[in-house]
Amino acid sequence: MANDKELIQEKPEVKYTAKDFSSGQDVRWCPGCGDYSVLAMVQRSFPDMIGIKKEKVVFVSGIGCSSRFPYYMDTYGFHGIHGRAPAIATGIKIANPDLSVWVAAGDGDLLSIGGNHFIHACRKNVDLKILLFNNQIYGLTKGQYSPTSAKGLKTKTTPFGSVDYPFNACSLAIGSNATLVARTLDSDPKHLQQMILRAAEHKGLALIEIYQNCVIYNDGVFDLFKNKETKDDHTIVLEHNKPMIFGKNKDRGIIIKNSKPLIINLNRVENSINDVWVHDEFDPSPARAMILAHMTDSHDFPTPIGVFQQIKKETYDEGIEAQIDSIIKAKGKGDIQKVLSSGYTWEVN
Amino acid sequence: MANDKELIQEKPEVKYTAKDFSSGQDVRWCPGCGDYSVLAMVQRSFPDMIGIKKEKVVFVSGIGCSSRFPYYMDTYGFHGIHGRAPAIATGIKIANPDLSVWVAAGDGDLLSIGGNHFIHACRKNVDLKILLFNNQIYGLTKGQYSPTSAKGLKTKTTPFGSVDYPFNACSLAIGSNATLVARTLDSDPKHLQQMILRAAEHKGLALIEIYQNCVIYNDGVFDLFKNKETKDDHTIVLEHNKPMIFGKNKDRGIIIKNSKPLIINLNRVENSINDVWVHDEFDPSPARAMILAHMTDSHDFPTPIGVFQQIKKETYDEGIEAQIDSIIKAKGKGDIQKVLSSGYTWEVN
Amino acid sequence: MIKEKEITSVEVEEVTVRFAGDSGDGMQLTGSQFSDTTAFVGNDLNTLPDYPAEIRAPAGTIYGVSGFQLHFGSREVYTPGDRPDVLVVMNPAALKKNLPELKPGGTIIANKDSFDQKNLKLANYESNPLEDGSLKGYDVIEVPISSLNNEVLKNSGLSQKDISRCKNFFALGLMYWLYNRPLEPTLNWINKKFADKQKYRDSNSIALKAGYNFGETTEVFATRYHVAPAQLTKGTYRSISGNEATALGFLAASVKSGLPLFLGSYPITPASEILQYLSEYKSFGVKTFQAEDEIAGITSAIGAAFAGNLAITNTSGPGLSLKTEAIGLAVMTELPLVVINVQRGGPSTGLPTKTEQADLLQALWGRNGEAPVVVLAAATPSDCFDMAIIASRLALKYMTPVILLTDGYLANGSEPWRVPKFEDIPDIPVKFWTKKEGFYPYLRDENLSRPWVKVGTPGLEHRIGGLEKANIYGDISYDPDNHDLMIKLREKKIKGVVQDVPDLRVDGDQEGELLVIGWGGTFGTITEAVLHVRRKGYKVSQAHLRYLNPLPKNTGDVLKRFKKVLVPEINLGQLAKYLRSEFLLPLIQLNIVRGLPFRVSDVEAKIIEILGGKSNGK
Amino acid sequence: MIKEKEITSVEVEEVTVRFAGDSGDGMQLTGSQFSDTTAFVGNDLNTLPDYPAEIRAPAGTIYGVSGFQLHFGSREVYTPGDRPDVLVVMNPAALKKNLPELKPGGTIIANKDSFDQKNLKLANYESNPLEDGSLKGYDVIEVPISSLNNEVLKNSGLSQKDISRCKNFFALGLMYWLYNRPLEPTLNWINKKFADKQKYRDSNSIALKAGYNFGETTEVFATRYHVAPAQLTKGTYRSISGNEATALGFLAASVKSGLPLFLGSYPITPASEILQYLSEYKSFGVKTFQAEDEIAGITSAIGAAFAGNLAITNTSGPGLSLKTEAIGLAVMTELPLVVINVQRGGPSTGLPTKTEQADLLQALWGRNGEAPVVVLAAATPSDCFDMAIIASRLALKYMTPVILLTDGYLANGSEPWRVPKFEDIPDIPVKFWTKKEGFYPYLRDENLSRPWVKVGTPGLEHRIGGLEKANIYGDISYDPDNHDLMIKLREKKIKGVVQDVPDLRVDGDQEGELLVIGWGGTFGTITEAVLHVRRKGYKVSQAHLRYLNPLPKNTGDVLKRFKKVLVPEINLGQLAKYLRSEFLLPLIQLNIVRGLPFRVSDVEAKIIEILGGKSNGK
Ligand SMILES: Cc1ncc(C[n+]2csc(CCOP(=O)(O)OP(=O)(O)O)c2C)c(N)n1
Ligand SMILES: Cc1ncc(C[n+]2csc(CCOP(=O)(O)OP(=O)(O)O)c2C)c(N)n1
Ligand code: SF4
Ligand code: SF4
Ligand SMILES: [Mg+2]
Ligand SMILES: [Mg+2]
Repeated sequence: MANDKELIQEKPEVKYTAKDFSSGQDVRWCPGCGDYSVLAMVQRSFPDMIGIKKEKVVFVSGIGCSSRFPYYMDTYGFHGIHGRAPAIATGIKIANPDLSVWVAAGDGDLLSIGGNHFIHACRKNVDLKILLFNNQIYGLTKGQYSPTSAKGLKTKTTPFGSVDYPFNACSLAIGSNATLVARTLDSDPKHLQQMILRAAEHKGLALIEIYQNCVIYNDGVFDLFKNKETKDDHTIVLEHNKPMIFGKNKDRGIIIKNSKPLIINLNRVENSINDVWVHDEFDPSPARAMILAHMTDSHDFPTPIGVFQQIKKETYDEGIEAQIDSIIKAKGKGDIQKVLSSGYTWEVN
Repeated sequence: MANDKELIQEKPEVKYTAKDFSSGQDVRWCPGCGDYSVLAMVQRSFPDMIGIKKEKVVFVSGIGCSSRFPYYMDTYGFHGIHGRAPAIATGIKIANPDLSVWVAAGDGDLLSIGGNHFIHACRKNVDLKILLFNNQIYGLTKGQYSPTSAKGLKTKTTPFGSVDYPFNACSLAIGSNATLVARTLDSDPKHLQQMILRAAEHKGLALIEIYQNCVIYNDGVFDLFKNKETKDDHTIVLEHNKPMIFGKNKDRGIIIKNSKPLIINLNRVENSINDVWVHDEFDPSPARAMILAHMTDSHDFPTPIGVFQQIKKETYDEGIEAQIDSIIKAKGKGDIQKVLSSGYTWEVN
Repeated sequence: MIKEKEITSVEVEEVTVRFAGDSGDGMQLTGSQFSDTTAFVGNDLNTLPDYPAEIRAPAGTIYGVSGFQLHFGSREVYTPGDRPDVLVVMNPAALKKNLPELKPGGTIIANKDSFDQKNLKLANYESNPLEDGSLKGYDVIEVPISSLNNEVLKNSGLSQKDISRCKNFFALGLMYWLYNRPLEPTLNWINKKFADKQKYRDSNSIALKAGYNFGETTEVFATRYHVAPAQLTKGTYRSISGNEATALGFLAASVKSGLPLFLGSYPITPASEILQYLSEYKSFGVKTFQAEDEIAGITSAIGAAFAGNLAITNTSGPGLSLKTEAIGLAVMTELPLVVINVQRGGPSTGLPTKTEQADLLQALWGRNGEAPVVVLAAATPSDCFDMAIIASRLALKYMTPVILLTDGYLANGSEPWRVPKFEDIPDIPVKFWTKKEGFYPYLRDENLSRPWVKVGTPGLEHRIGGLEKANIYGDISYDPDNHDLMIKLREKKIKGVVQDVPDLRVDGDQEGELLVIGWGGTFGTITEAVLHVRRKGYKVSQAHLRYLNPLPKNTGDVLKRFKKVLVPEINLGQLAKYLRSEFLLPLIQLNIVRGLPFRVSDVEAKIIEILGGKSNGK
Repeated sequence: MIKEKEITSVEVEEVTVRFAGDSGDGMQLTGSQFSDTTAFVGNDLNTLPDYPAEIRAPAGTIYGVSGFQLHFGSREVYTPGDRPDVLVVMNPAALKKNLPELKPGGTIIANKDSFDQKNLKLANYESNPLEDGSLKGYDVIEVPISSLNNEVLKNSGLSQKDISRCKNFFALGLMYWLYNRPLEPTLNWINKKFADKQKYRDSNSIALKAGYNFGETTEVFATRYHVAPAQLTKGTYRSISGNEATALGFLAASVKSGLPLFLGSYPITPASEILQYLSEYKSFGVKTFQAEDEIAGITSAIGAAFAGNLAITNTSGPGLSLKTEAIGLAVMTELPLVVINVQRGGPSTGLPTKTEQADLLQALWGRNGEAPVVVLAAATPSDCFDMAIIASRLALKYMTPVILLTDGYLANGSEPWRVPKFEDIPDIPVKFWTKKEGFYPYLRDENLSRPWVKVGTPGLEHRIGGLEKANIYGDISYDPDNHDLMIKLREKKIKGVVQDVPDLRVDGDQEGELLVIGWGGTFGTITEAVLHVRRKGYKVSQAHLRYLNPLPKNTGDVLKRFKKVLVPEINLGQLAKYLRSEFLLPLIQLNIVRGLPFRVSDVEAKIIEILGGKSNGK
């Protein structure tokens, strides 16, 4: 519905509040759903994004619980069809590169039916900010397994346990050359907000994988990473230029040997913090990001939270604009009459 | 068309020749097309595959020049619709796990429209052998750029040069958890045949990326890797347990520093062959394979040819069969009348 | 304070009851228990759940309301009923949402306790409707269900939350009393369900009995209803929904044909349950493949068909759209394939949880090129079982894709089903081609079907695909005359399926003033409407199409025998368009597209309007 | 040995010529040069290339044959001609492939040199047809084109391979002599093309002139043909194919509307050229997005439409199937979008390089739910330009998807086009909604169109999507009555487009015995057939539909004015089905589905058959 708040005038410096980004529509997720926290953090983050005017913001989604997201944001919004959000968003961005284009997508939406659009948007480095609501389940359709569901998970369509190996969303994004890959948790608002801001600042495709709890159909899958007692041992917070240590007492560290990660105990005398792998968000090699991504393959390793990798390169939309500009610069603007009359012509008198 | 050769009797030891695998149909690729060599090598390789009976072999394809492949093989064949070969093949394999299921696909077919089916087949480790005919162009539709075309390439749809970054097929497969990833060249029949046999022997998803020359629309893109004068400096042949050296005089080697590859000159006294990275095809970490895959990002590094990575794990079709078997073992075969009458029933007299 | 009370017992022929409450109130369970017991006492019945569109909306809100309607009677019942006679509401939101549907003068049984400040506000009530007189004209029975339930369970040892969860059984018990139903079936169910949870077992039983006793003892209820058993064919019955019937039908077809069943699917409301049901039947060797999308769902099924399985794929509207291209491939490769489309509200994502009949033209003609397929439509929930078997049989016999249309109403609605004896279902003969001599992939038999070879058969290696095929030989052919021939052969093959299509049956007079013809899930409504108007003295005949392509060969004849033909459809007139183009007859349409089954009364009114409002006699 | 020879000059009204040779023989160039020169001398004409299905089949094989047919005359020419009068063949394969199409008694000009052992074998000839008498009944002119060409160029300094490449110019020169055409246009073209390659410039010119002189001097040719200029409207002309016209039409619409053009596309034969042409126009700010598949092609276009561009997507049959679901989304979101479908042979992959008209019903009804769209069809190659502009105008005015149908024949066929003055094309007014007051996303104007807001407009932030929309406000709505209302509003909006649809024009008598009605790319054939039978003394009228949904409002009236109506279609009767259901009229069908344009003679024969074989007088 049209918003009925005051028209925000075109001023260079608009100071927004989180409320300015709320459409006021009743939010219809289940009580306790992790989506609420993402919504709150997104609404809270926009005022902190320098130079972004809300009329320039578009949220695009597919279908799913999480895909209702655009309706709750008082920005432009497009609730598309299942899986196609990255393609719709790409069209919007190319058509109007001035816009800040965000995609809100579930794991089914983005990685099952929408997988191809996702990897192509990554490859092209379209300037889209993708929030992946990964609850490892199909929520809206009531609990079928998704491509990120753990092997063995019993769901409505896998009553005897799934035999599928799951996707590793970050690994897929890295394999597809995404330029910003990060992971965060619905339950950690501060970190979530940081990641949202990182996506906003990034020029290029940003994938923010959000571990999101579905209280109804997959409750607690991320508890290990969330519960006070276990989270320090099972997550590792990535910080640029900081050694990769984790554990309740920050006494374990990651080292790399033969391109493989190992955990060392820093309490042991033979181990020193100086041996520990230092995280470099801007490392252009995909090897580091890939190692981080695959640390989730087994619970022996802590799950990395934070920015895996950020790379700077021209975005797709910039490339398109630059090409058009250079052609117009070289040849001038097109003359329609000339084009109509081009090729071999003859006169009939 | 049905073949009209002699019925091959069910004997345990059939000795085939390459000709047994030729359907005899006129091959309709352009003279000089790289597809011919792939066809010849595939036909020549099958007789070497121990225990494979030709009636158990199925070739599945989508649409494209390369997708005509199944018509030329005297095996079962399915020429599908554009991009869907991996999905069709998955259905065949699940329905009849005894079959040896091969996919012949172009870069457009497999990575553009078919990208999603491809990455999901990789993820699930469906036991498919995928031959990717990568000519970095759309051949059949007469020369539009493809998702693997180099940035800047001028084609029918990019008259001013493409602004897309290309996919790195091996990187995408690794990011999607494919269990065998390899690359070869249409122009190197021996190596090509080795890779085909590796795919045949592998239980699980095998991606063989074949650099294939399209003489009409993208002639010579791989010349650097094929020409006598340049190939030794621009390719590196991966061999298990062998140090990664290359160059006309085998005097350059790859070392890894901070998970990044570097080239060293082995003629220099400070460098030793002992420092050189030793290839391990069976390294389970995706980091190594990823480093290899991305060596093609710049011509500073040689392009790896050979098996990047091979991992053993249960295939999807095995998982499905095992689950069914275990359920039948535990509960017995289903009783249809019992199922029909299940739930709350009542009698009307 | 127990005392004797005077109770009037009223005999009624049919009743429609709706249970409504918060998603968490267990209304679906209450409804299905009431249904089972109602079936047990021998009534005919028909039920329809009404799930909220949201998974779990906040408690107490209107969009969190869950409902379950059932219609039962001593004569045949074909629909879940239009407007309920009785509305049981567990909270204000349930009243707010459902009141507009209640029959004028109907009965409201309200859980009085829940009409507190908080819940009234959540339901957007300004004042308490139980008190402000706004329910005048209804028979309002206020029962403090929550507190009575709390009271009887206070010593149960359950937490307050768990106690509260029993209150639906209290309400159910009360309704059992009101409609003279025994408690045993539900007590048995409780005992089984909570076999190892004594506390729950006892508490639910206590609540159920307490509700019953409350009816027995309180002054509030002076009337009790009796609905006599219906005349039903002898046999073992169960209740079945359309989705379960569909799943069972294909399972049965698999066993009958001796072919392994392969389902390539992608979840989508309201079709997902078919995948869910079939994934339970692994002990039959059923393979359910939850694919990455609908296209992979159907193309994997095409692969499985090529490999020799009984291959099916199921979906709903948007998914059918995505399968369009691949259905064409199945047409060209002439492989047996069943596509089940559970129609829902469109266009686009539309109304995913609602019903509609607007995919007929798409099923018939929505493909590039001339791509004829067999199109069938189930008429009732249990008919889905039969149609699934018929669809499999035709697909296998004619080597063709078959589209089977059901809809959201059939999918979720339930009716009693006389469980068939498996041996009574006719076999589905399947002959794979095995001999090398004379084999060509596009040879045709007397039905114009091509041979089906199981991949793996030695000596029959061959190739098929989506390019035009040379007649008989099956090579790729660009020959113009061959194309014309093949286009016409494919059309002819599907037209020839008519030999397996039973003639269209007319219920009522075989000719006359008015025929009402429908297709698919509106069967129940139309049937009931026709019965009603007949009772009112009108003469009207009825016919119903389950075979849409090809149509029964007598369809035109049937239509021509009537002065007027009414075509009610939950779309803008798709069958009407089709019949007009086939038979050049003027047709009267009734098109109400509300995402809901027709109301019997709407169809009735239309019939009466057409007949000029006066009885045309019997 | 030059000597005076006697030449008869014959005046003819129209001629059909086909050039055929190996893919490498340059037949397309030869054909288009002949066309340009023919246009230059003032004939009317129409052309059609016939590419081999393979990219580059082995030289000398039948499937490597490339052809180019042109039909020109001193009166109006509407088709590329049925069977050629003259067949120029550069090798045996070209003869083998094309002979069946040659008119009985037609002329064959054969490059005698190429009829050697090797080439005969490649063409599957057992013996040399030039020698074995099998060409009896044809007028066979054997010319040693290769050796004559080699001879004149032996001192050219070119390699033998390059010399050989000039031989098509020799053949062209000969044909210029035969049909009395000047060499200048082609000489100019050669000069320009090879401006900095003198050797090639000279050699090609020499070969051209040598061919001409050979005609002049050799005994073989005793007759020369003269085709007088046609009466054509004054103006500047160019030759244009349907695909180029389509591209230019949208470019023009973009400039006229002031909206940037966005094309979301995925290559597919025979539609890729539209993407290729438009990708050349970056200097107009045109954005062509080659997407990963057809679904991304259309959904990106929907995104671009939301963002305020003139958004289009193009494809052919299988791609239209894939776009089905997304077209529904455009219907629900009511965004302006043009979907161009260049129809090709189906079903499935079918005959990709061939033409057909079998996607009409899919365009009309091939979507889940009630999803009405505007459907248009271009009648001739140059009409694609006009229809592209009309499609854009209607999409923008009515905020709706429009499907524009062309076909493989229109796409590749060419005809002379009087280049329009850009200022003569009417403007395409576009009003974005900008004011905050009174804005609701699903408000409707007098055309039932909703407001279009450019994303980025301050204060108008709003959300749209594929779920059912509340009337006016545009919120998600599950309300049953709202759904019924919206379904009917969307239908009504598209019906209302009829106000922009010109009445159906009847050529010939306005009522009478027989009307021939067609749609789309068969216009030329039907027109020529009608002209032919009229010349034979039959009375027949013609009408042609370019607007398929909605149909012109007088369509029914027109049809009813004729005793008989013939509907020729390159499908199994899709328009006929549609017209029947709309107007309940019996129609006579002519359906030949050979992947080729109708033969004029087939339509003629059918008309004559219907009219009882005897002239019904003028
Ligand atoms: C074409 C199509 N296929 C299937 C569906 C049904 N569908 C809607 S949402 C969904 C998946 C939801 O899962 P996810 O994307 O993970 O989102 P969540 O609800 O978990 O947030 C599916 C299968 C649909 N709407 N459209
Ligand atoms: C649904 C659909 N979209 C598009 C096409 C057109 N098409 C056929 S093959 C092809 C791509 C060919 O490229 P590639 O897969 O790389 O194979 P190659 O010809 O290069 O071997 C395209 C776009 C089609 N046949 N079907
Ligand atoms: S079903 Fe799960 S994901 Fe969906 S709203 Fe409820 S809790 Fe959230
Ligand atoms: S177009 Fe290219 S890929 Fe296709 S057959 Fe010819 S050479 Fe091979
Ligand atoms: Mg999810
Ligand atoms: Mg290619």
